[in-house]
Amino acid sequence: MEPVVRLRGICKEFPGVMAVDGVDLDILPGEVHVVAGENGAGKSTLMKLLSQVERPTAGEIYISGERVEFHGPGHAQRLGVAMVYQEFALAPHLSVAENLFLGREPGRGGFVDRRAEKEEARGLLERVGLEVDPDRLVSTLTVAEQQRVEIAKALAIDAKVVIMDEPTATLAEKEIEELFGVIRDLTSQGRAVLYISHRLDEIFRIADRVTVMRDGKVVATLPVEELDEAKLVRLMVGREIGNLYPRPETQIGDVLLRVRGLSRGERLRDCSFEVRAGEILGFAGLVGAGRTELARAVFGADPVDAGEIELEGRRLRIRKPQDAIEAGIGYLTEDRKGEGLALQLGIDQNITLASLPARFGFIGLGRERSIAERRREQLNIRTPSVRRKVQVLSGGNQQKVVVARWLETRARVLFFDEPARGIDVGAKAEMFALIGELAREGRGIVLISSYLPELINMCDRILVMRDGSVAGVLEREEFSEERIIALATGVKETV
Amino acid sequence: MSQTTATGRTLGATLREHLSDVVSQLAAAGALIVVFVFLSIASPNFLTADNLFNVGTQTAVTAVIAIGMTLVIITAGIDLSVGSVAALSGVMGVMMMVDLGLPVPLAILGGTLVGAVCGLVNGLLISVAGLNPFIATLGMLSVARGLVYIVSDAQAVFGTPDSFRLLGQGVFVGGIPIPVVVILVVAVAGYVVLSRTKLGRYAYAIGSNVEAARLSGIPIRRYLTAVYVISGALAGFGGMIASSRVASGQPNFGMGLELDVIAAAVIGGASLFGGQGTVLGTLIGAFLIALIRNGAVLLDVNIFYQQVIIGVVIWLAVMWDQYRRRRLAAASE
Amino acid sequence: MSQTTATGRTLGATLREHLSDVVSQLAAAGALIVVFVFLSIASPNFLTADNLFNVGTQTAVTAVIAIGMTLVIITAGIDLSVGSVAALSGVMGVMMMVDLGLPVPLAILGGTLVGAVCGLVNGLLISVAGLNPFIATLGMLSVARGLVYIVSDAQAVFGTPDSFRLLGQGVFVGGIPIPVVVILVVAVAGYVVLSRTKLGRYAYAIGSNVEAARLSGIPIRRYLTAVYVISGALAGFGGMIASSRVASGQPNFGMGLELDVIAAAVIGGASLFGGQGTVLGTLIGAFLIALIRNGAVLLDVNIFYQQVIIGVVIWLAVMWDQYRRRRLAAASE
Amino acid sequence: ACAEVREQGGGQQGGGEGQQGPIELAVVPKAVGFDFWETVREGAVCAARRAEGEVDVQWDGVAQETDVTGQVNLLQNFITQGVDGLVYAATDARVLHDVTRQALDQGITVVNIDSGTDPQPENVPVFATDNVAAAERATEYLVEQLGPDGGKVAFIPFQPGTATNDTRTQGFKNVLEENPQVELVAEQSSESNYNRALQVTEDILTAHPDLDAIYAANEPGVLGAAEAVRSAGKAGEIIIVGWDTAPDELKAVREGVVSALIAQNPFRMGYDGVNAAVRMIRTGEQVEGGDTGAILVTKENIDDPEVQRVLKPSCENPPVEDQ
Ligand SMILES: Nc1ncnc2c1ncn2[C@@H]1O[C@H](COP(=O)(O)OP(=O)(O)OP(=O)(O)O)[C@@H](O)[C@H]1O
Ligand SMILES: Nc1ncnc2c1ncn2[C@@H]1O[C@H](COP(=O)(O)OP(=O)(O)OP(=O)(O)O)[C@@H](O)[C@H]1O
Ligand SMILES: [Mg+2]
Ligand SMILES: [Mg+2]
Repeated sequence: MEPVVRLRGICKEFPGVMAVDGVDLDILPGEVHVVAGENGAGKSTLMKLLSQVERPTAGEIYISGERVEFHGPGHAQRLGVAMVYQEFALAPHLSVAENLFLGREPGRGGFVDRRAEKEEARGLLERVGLEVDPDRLVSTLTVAEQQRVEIAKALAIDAKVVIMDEPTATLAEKEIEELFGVIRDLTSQGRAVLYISHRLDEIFRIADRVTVMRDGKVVATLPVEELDEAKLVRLMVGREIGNLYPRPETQIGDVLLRVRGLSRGERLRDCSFEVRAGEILGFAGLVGAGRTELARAVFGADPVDAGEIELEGRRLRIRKPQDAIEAGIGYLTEDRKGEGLALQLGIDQNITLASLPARFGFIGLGRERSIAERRREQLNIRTPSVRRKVQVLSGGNQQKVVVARWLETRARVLFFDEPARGIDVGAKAEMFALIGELAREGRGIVLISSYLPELINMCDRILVMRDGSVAGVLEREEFSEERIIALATGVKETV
Repeated sequence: MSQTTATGRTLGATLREHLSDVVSQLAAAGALIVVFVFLSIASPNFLTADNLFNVGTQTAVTAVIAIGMTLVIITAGIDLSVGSVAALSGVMGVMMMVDLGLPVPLAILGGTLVGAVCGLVNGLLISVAGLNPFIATLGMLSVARGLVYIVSDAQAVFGTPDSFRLLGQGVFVGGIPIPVVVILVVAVAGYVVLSRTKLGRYAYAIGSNVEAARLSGIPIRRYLTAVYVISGALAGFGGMIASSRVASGQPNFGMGLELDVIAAAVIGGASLFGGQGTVLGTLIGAFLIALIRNGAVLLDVNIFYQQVIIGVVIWLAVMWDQYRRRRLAAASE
Repeated sequence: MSQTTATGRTLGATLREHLSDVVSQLAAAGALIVVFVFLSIASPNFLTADNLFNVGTQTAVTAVIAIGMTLVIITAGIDLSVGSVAALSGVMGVMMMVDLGLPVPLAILGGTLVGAVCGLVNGLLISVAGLNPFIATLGMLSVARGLVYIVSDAQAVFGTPDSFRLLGQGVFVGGIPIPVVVILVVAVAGYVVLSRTKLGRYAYAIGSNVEAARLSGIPIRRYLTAVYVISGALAGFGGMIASSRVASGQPNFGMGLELDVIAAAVIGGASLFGGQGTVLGTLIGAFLIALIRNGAVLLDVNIFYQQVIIGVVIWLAVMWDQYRRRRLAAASE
Repeated sequence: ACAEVREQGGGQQGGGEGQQGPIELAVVPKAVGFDFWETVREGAVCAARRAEGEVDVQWDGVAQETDVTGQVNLLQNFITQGVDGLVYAATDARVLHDVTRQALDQGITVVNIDSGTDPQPENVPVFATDNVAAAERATEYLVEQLGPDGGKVAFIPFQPGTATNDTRTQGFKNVLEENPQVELVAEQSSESNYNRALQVTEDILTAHPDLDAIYAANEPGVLGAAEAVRSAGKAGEIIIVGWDTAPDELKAVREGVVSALIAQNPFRMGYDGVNAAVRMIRTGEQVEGGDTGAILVTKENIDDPEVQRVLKPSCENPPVEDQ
């Protein structure tokens, strides 16, 4: 079979980094080709080379057997390469419909046929199962909704190959199933799907072939049948990884954080919960259930209408994040680029942002440096120097920088909102080990995740949200995916 | 709103979101009405046809240029050169009539083209050479002013044919001043461009998220250049209106005009961070500024206090806008 | 560079990355050197101690204010009011000496405080009322200019004690003009603030990602206000230097100064999108502008051509910066 | 249709009938915020106070002399407001002619001060200094001081393109043309800004260490030149001749830093302008305009009572012709 995409000796060098190093790759029509690898392995960069966002330093790209020259992303689209980006490429001030057809508006003579646009948009949104008005501004959508707009946008192109860079990072099980439906739909039409993910189970559910990358090079390309989890992980990280979810045996102590009756308009309704010392409490729920909202409300990031918050028995008055941080509460945002990182600042500066070592307004630069070095060691942040700008790190390494920031605050209670988003298996294991470690130190941890295995393996209790309110709390012995989904959807268990 | 269907809710939400675009205009319009009513009461001469025509005529230059500026601001850019470019175009356009003997309409077009060329230089500096819009147009502010002095030897150019006066001083059928008609025509054109054309759409997209626009395959450079050409052309056209008002080319025209023009756009809800702005809002902003200046004279407010008042009104108009937007956001929860 | 160890390469890379911060400064410095060498050849009187001290003295006002502006620009803000605020502070400071009989150092402090108060108003409008910095300070540009006319009745204020001349015209031990010493002191202070203090760090953080800064518990409002207070105070101090230079308070001082000041910062590598900017770069930018103006007079360039030249030089300096940055990126591929 | 409305509006006050009630006058300088115009205002207010019956003076102007359009707008607003008389200084002779016409069509009395229009309507008197003649006189003085060998002179204009600047330049250059021994070596604008004038003069002194004289076209230019010459230690060596009479300029004359200043009589412009307007409105008679005069102030004559009367005008002892 003639490959739709053929890459030969493709290289891309960034200052000091050989991001992609002599890659050969064939993509066949109708296959789901997964690209796996650690953070910074070069997956996203490789995809950007194919979609002509980046210009290769060397190598040749063939699409349908024809050698293609670099002419920018518009050219790639015309050749039939569609891409769903890891970091969103949406214009927040434009509506959903406008975003879907950005650059390819229906109409003629420079005019846009808005009616046709809206009509076609409806169809696309239906295909990805997104029930939003095409006239809504993208800025008012949740991260997950935006993700699906991204996917719909890729579908709008009559593509030979659709690239998806971690499309499920913000999706919950139900949406993932829908997405897989879309993917199967595409492949059945003979289109190829290039798929990047850090979630191993997904890889085995969807892949036809898997290419593993490490340090910019292709380690292997294998049919999925020849792989198992252990082998895949070994190929990716070059070593064995023991337990993915190393949950420590911890001593659960007194109640640290007690939240009662927190309400915020229609988004949060009378939410109460408590977190104990040494405990990992999970927040489960469908996308848009209000988990993020609840964490942000406790943290003081959004104003609330009513509710009480107590930390170690003391009543807190939290009006802004600063109050929460001073009281000993930390919150790791789900949108690291938009809300987490100051991209132009150094790694060290980002790490100390919430806990600047300073006296009389002057920063202890030496101390800052050693703090950053220590965290780099501890979290294995891959960078030649902590003074590099965060901008140039891979997604996973960026995430570790944010984690490091909150570790530095010595918070008593930490909210992790989708902490594993975009993190590779190795790093994920390290990070969950770290979360466990934090719990063992006697902190209270809230783990928000859309990925149930993470919650089930890591948590002591799981709080399930539905429609802005607490649908129920499950103890460890009650844990099961079915039960959580039942609570989250409000459907009675069928078992 | 207790019992609404799911569709009802999303529809309502959508409406509200789009209202938030309208809110700035409402805020500015509110300020406009307040000032209007106040002046009607405070000055017996305010509500006369003559005076209102005066205000309309006086607004024309600012409004026309501000519509171009709105387009620029939507792309997260800025055009500081409009005042100088208007002067250069005005003077060169008049010279085309006087020295080259071009017919009036052709000379008006010529002046407008001079503006467009300045805009083209701005656009190329920004999109090809990659200069920050602030810097590129700041340079043009200086260059165009120098050029107008050089071509005119810093002397006003007189001797325009009488028919040239029509543009800035003429009256249309129905007694409406031609400058007011010009405002309307340019505004409608601006509205159509912003809401129905690719150019407008891409302007919003570029201003909203330039990376997204690039990844969507929009030829950023081309459209960005076009935006500055339009702004330059409208500045040039505004310069011709100003020249017609005084039946001469004035090399000193338009100093500080850029601030009025930008203020008009921003009072009308355009965001300097890009992605936001409407023609209607800008128009209202331009009229608000003109009205304040007119009222200050009618009420014999000392010019020094006028400056203070204009500053404070700009603050209040935009503050009110912010407040309304915030309340709206809160209400929609 | 063919045979380097991995560590060597990564170290080099890091260095190169940090160089890219320095590159703007180098570009501006390069332009500075080009202009410098050119003038040394073209004008026999350029390379004299007297003239260089003159240039230094003439730069003082722009440089001092530009350092405050750099801080503001780093937070992704802008302060358009510096020219008016400098005039208001200069006039009020002089009035404190002349009318209230305050001792000179106190009056200088007083003028600086007037600037700080204007900055406070800016800061509160921006951080509490949530106004866009462009609008808030545009309003202040108008308000402060109106106020200076009101307090001075638009008359220059004369009659300062002789000792007041020291600040702008005095000479330090070693024959260095006091304004040059002032530049150095303010620059060092600015450098320390930007690189070693919370204020500086938070300014970069706010400019780089304000939401991340807020969620990291940084009291945005307080620091943002402080930044504008500093900018206002430095504008006020700059106004006092200007007043001392002419031994009087001039209500017309500083019109258009904001553009020079912003140009200095941006030529020096500050990004109007925030998160980037250094004191050294800004200083170089300020000197570059002063040098061009100085050279134009030395060579008796027609005033009209001067405007064109200044515009073009601003373009070239920033373009060269862009080019260098790009080459740097390319070289490291 | 529009023109009809205007004529009706003006009809009430037309004809030769004098108006006896309170009079409302708008007095509009080229710009507010300069010593000169403030003195014009004092003269105008003084005349209004001394006039018979009630005369109300509205004083308003644009912020910069270059803002021609701004002044047109301002005057049009006054016309719509229906003032009885308009006393103003035209920022641009040709442009403002139209506005004058418009006012006259509405039956508003118009008087020009400082600068008239082109053409000047017969029924609009002008009270102004003859700028060209005064500049010529001052330059002749400068040439005389330089002696027969002549020397190098620098020129500090303030705002190219404005009538005042250009007439003062014209007079200066007229005399230079007749005296080739005097060489013009530098021409740099002060932009009407003291600090800028100072910088520019400093730089000119650097470029021309052998400079002999400076001619400055307005107050900031004179002050800047004086200050630069003073701090270069060349006070008295370099002849400075210029315009206007701000206190520090006069001080510099006494110190010998500045050789001569052209003193106009702005008080009288305001005074005569308002007087003429009032008379024309009250009696319906035509009034002739006139030269308000200019004197060359030097160290020698600065304390003469006649000179002092112009320099320190007061309503008690106004520097005007006998009424
Ligand atoms: N624009 C850039 N400038 C400099 N270096 C870059 C740039 N983009 C990527 N890199 C570097 O290239 C390498 C590959 O990055 P890439 O984003 O392709 O990794 P990835 O495999 O997608 O990782 P992740 O799973 O974390 O998304 C990393 O070391 C990264 O730091
Ligand atoms: N800015 C916004 N404008 C309008 N609606 C919003 C906004 N942010 C959140 N919502 C709505 O509030 C609800 C809760 O969203 P939230 O982000 O808290 O959900 P979540 O459970 O954290 O889901 P996710 O998996 O996306 O993090 C959703 O219905 C969402 O549509
Ligand atoms: Mg990636
Ligand atoms: Mg969430």
